[in-house]
Amino acid sequence: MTSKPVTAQIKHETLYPPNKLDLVQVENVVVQFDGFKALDITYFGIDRNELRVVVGPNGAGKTTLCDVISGKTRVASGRVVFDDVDITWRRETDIAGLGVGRKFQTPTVFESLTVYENMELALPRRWKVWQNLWGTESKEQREHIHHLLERVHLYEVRDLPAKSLSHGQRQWLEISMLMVSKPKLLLVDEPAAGLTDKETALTAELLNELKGSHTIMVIEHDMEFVRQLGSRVTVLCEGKVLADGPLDKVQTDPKVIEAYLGRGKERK
Amino acid sequence: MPIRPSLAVSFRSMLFLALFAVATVHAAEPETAPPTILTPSDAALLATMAELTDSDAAKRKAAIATLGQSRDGRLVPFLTDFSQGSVLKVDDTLAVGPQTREVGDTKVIDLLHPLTRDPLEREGKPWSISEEEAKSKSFGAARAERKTVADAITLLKLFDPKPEQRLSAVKKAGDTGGEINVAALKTLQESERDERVRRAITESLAIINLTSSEQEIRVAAVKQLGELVSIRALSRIQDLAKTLDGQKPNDAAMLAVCRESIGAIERWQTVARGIGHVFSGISLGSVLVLMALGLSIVFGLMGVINMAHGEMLMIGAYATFLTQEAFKWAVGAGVLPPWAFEIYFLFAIPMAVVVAGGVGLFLEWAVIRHLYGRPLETLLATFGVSFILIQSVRLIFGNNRSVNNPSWLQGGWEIAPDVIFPYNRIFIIVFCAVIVCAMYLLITKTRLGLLLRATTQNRTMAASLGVNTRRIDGLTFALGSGIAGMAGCALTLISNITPDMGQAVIVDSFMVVVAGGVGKLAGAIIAGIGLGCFTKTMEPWFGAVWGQVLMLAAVVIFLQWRPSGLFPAKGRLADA
Amino acid sequence: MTASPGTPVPNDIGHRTSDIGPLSALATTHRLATKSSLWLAFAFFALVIPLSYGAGVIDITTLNQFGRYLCIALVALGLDLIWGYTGILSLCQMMFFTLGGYCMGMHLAMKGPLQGDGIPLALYVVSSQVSGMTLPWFWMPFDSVWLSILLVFVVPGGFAYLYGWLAFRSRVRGVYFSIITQATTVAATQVFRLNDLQLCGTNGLTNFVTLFGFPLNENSTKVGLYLASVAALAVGFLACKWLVTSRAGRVLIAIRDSESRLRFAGYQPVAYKTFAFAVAAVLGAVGGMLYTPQNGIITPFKMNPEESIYIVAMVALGGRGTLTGAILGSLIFSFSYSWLSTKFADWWLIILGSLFVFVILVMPDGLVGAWRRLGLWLTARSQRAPAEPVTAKETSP
Amino acid sequence: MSLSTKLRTFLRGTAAGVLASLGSISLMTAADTVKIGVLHSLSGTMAISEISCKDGTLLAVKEINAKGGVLGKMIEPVVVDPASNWDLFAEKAKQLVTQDKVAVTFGCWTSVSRKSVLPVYESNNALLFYPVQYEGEEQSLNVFYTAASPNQQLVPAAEYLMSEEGGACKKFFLLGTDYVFPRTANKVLKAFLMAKGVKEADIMEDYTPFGHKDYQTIVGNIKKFAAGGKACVLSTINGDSNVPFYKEFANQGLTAAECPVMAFSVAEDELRAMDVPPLVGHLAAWNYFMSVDTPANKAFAAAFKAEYGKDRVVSDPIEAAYFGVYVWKAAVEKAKSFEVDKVRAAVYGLEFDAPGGKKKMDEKNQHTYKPVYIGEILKDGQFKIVWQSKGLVKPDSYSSYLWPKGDYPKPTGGPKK
Repeated sequence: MTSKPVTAQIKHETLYPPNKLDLVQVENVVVQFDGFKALDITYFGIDRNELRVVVGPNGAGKTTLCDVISGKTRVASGRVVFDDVDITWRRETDIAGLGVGRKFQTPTVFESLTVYENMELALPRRWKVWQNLWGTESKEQREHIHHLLERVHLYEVRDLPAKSLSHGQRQWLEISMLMVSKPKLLLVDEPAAGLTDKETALTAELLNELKGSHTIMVIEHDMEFVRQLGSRVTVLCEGKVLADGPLDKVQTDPKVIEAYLGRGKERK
Repeated sequence: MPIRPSLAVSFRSMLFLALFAVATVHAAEPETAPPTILTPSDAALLATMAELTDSDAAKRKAAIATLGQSRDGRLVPFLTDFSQGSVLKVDDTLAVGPQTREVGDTKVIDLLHPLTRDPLEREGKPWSISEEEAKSKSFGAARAERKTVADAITLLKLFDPKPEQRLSAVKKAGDTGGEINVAALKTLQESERDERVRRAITESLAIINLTSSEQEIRVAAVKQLGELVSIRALSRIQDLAKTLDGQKPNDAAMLAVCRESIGAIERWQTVARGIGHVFSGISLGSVLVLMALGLSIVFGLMGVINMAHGEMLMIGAYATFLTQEAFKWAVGAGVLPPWAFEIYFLFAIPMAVVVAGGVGLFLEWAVIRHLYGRPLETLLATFGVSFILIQSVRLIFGNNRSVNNPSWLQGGWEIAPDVIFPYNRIFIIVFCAVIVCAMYLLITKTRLGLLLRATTQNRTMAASLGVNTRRIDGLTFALGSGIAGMAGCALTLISNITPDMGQAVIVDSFMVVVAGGVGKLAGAIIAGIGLGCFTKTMEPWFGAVWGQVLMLAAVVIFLQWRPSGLFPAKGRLADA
Repeated sequence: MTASPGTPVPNDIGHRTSDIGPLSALATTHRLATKSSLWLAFAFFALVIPLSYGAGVIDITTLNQFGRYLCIALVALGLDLIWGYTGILSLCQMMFFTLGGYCMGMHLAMKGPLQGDGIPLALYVVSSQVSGMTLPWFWMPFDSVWLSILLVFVVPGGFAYLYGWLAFRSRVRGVYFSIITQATTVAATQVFRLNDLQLCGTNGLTNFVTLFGFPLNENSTKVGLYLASVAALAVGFLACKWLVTSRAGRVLIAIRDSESRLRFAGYQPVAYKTFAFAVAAVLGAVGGMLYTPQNGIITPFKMNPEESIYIVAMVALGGRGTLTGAILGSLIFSFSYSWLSTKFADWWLIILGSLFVFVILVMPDGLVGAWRRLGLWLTARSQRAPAEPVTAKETSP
Repeated sequence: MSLSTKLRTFLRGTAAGVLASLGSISLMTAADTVKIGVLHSLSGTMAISEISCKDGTLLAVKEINAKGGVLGKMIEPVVVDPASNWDLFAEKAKQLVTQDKVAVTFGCWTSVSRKSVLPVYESNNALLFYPVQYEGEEQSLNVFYTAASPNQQLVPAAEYLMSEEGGACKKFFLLGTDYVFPRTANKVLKAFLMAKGVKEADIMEDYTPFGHKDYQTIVGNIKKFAAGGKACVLSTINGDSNVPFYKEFANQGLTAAECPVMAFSVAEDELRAMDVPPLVGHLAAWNYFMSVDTPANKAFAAAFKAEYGKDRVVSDPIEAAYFGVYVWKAAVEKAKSFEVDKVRAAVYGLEFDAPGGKKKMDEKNQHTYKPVYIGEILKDGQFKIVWQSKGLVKPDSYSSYLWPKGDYPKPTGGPKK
């Protein structure tokens, strides 16, 4: 995986200029796994209250980008800024504390806890041990949780342990947990994976509701779903930003077509 | 079928191991057969020997001295027997009886000629007497005479054909002093060719000269000892310096010479001890590595914490014991020649592997395979298994069992003045190295190794490619247990065997696995040797307990820096 | 049993009661027993045992034995908190127990017979010094009983806090943590066995005479200590119950389920784990504190690694993740340990080992789990339709 | 072969055990038997030593029962396993005393175990016979100590090494396992040696933890210490650790001739488990050796072998465990009662024949008058007696070297007030 010619990088830059006002700024970030460059980004940023979709073929570095922002993976070089704070070397807990919420690619919920308890744990700003020994959530919070659960059809099963949920229900539960925690930035990794069309539509609806009032980064490669979200798209390929813009424009970009189809050609 | 090629490899490595060990025996056994024909002078010797039974102490003493002067090496075993009180006098015939044989329910002793050590005959048949009778007919040196006998033996050994014997005799002669020894040492000095012995002679003579009445000789001796960095002489020179210091008009020149020599010797002593500590560390580390290898592979592959791993070591040790008993019986019954007992250990190694591996295989089948993916529970279940194994062995074998080291593993090799590496520890280090190499080859070069690595890295994928992962698990567990069995076999060289011997090493082995990183050969080796050396270097300063505490603290601190050990698992495996 | 689940049963009330009545009654009994078990158990230990001692049914030895086993149950309770709930298997709980026991034991020894310059007999006997020995400084605070009790909390709790923080901070997890804690307890045993430490070496602390001025060999004191143990266990149980039902308790369970996920939700698992570890240590230490005067001796051998593993076996036997299970398991284990080693002196280790393997293989959720499953089965059998709870799948759109 | 014998004995023993336990439930009635407790660890770390003691006790019981028992009653031993766990010792002792109501208990090995059960025996005024040499500094009216006190083992051994016959040693390396017996033993030895004019610089003390297996460093130190000659080691190393110690000692080139090791915890039974050649020529001090040449002793050894297998041997603690039962029997018959206070009174001053010769219980201090032997290890794992005391040595419960003023504490325990 050698790097592309320098000219290509300059092109990207002009295509996608750094913006100091962006909520998230990923600058000159390189991530390496055993010498393999999983991520090599000159600049990537998301504006406040923007819904951004990141697409790309398998192994393009989408999840790695998510990992870098949420602090799961350490960069080899470069800088990550969130809300004007340099979070490059912060721990994941601190980053979450600053307001970065995340949904994982494979839905990860707390299996032995009930649906309601899962939501309860996601309530924001009560992370210290001593804060959790006493008291319960407020009435508004409870109602908010109930409302969200109803919205995703989980209200009926709120007292069942999460391990009895189906895949789609877990996806929703995790998205709901993300929503109840009121983060400044939502990192949503493949929310539609493994869902039926009907379920996918509901997920898109949920995200669209948040659009405009929240900063959201969605990773997806289901193009139909991306279309439903109808927002700006960044294409990653082999760890680099390949294209950026509205879906229609991106889809017709020859580089993108090359990346999606060309790789197939190479293999043959 | 993945098993065939791998078995072939392990057999090959076994063969290699056996060859290596045979070579060691060969090197350590240059003994020549004693002459069997009696010469006229032997008759005189026998007459003197007979005087040892005299009731007159003075006469006995004279006889001992005469024998000592005889320079006849055959007298060494005889005098040793005499010193230990196991010379027999049956019907006015002197004899020795080193071997006890079981005939039915009684023990009998075959009588041997005291000088030639050939079997004695009576009425055309080998002459033997019961053990009871032997006890009443035996005699030996009074404890007060022991010293005289020891001196005589020293004197005899000075002219022994084996340089090792001469070397120790030369040292003893130097410690004892006396005109006879000086004369003998000087005679030997002229003919001696072995460099180490020559050095020891010079050293011994110088030590004797320290007590000389002439000033010049003393000064020269001190100087010489300083040049020789003689640790043996250190306390003597220190004493000398102390007395000199105490005298009012002290001999400043002499004192300076003494101090210089003391300084030189002490510097060497520090170096020698340093080497000693590193050696001890490596030998301790070797046992840890052997234990950790099996643990680490099993954990890496199956995520199983085998608390009964120590018991596999114990089973290996008991297998060694059983092999020894079998050889003892076979030699006693005349099925095997007596020298065969010396090599029982070589047969014990495969025995240990097979028995411990077999138990491991059974354990895997009966318990472990039901618990995959639940490491903490395997820990508990195998702990229960270790109870069962310990108590079963205790009920079957009783508590106390001993393994006799083969004679070629006794004693030590003096690689530099006063730096002795005991043979048993050298053997363990080499043994460990051989097994590590064999393991490396097994894992990297054989099909079993390939399957093993594949299953470790991605079980589901391996299974979907048609690898019988269950079988790989079983084989790996057996392999790990077999290595522990070998460790047990090696441990019998250092220590005795008890049902709970495994408990003593298991915790340290776990530490090695933790520090080295799970499932990593190199990690286990480096961590094992490293922890061994660390403990052994700390021990002289802080004592054994604090040494161990420091080791633990070091590991905990190390984990702060590298939470998954020296060689952590990488990539997706690491997320858990 | 005619009505097997799945087969349609006519909606005939008479038929139902006549056929399923006994089962239904059993199910009800089961439910009642489950509900009232805590009260019954408390009444048994707090009233029945002392009263039957008063009536002469059991002797003071048995009462004392119960008292000591209740102290061990406290340790099991602590382990359940960190293992059952938080998923951290600690193999050094008995070390904290022994530390607590030593704090109390040192006080008791100071109040026992003294030799020379105010040196407790237990220490004097094992000391290497022939004469001119003075009391080591660290013995001084233990002259006061209140200070000693305070130290029971502070020393083990503080040590556990520091230790846990160091270990969890560097993300030493799972099996690694278990191994490290086991090595720690081995090292601690070795250190406490050292004579030079002036903690009485292998002999441990003995020659106890009075506590709070009450003579320890008197039966009334023993009853008092027994009641104190019951109270301590009850308080410990309630405290644990409160902890695990609070939000913090749910965080602990969340740590067990997926620690890394929790981190992305903004929680510091290190803080929670350290907290739980320290609480467990303090519970153990309190157990040790009450155990020592009832036992009359405390030695470093209580820190032996297998002692801590016994505690793990107790929790596994009772059912991890349930507080009642921990207590039940520890009592059953303690009694069978004592009984087996008398009845089958040669074979008991084999029986015990087999029990370990059996529990792990056959009853992964322990006795309480088995009891619960029995309840579910009874309910399912006794109701018309199989009483499967409303499952998630049914409600999904 | 010895192993098959062992297996056979094992099976026979198991069968007998099962039968016995069945029998004890159904057949035995309390009227014609008297229960005694046997309190030795049968599992755990101390099992190695203690099982043999249990065997010694049970042999005596069997012999006594074969001859008609005590006061017409058969002895019914209650064997329990405290599993090398000191708490369990106390618990089992309580059980023996209060539930089984045994007339007397034989048991314990380590000082810790004895100290754990002491409160039980004292508060219930029960009797314990303790068969192992120990550090002294204790005198409970509820315990009879049938093995050596320090002055019956340590001091004669040191005297012997200082004598011309013993090698006229000038430098002493006191090496022990780190627990109370070696500590106190070395305290006594040090006081004794210094009283005899040995310089402090010529005495070295070192301790290793329980179960220590790696003696490379310590043997290195001994070698340095002994380099000048006339040195010896006084070893109170316990149990398992002896094997690696002696092996290392021999392998690093030290011999019994230049630096003898005088052991206080190595007896025939321990030698059975050792690779003996490295030990030959070293010494041990005890109050009994299997090689004591009397018909009574031969008969004892033969009976023991007949009972437990021909590869078994007897040693000092086994003898003490064995004759303890006879002492109790003699006292019971003298007192014509099983009552503890009467039996205790009868024990004082009792003279009796033990396998190792005539012995006597002290009139006051609960200990036993014993002869002292010094033996040299032979290659068959037996001892050759190289020195023996003239007559019996009076036991000290408290060492006169540690209590020069003689102001010992009063004995503890005794009859209930």
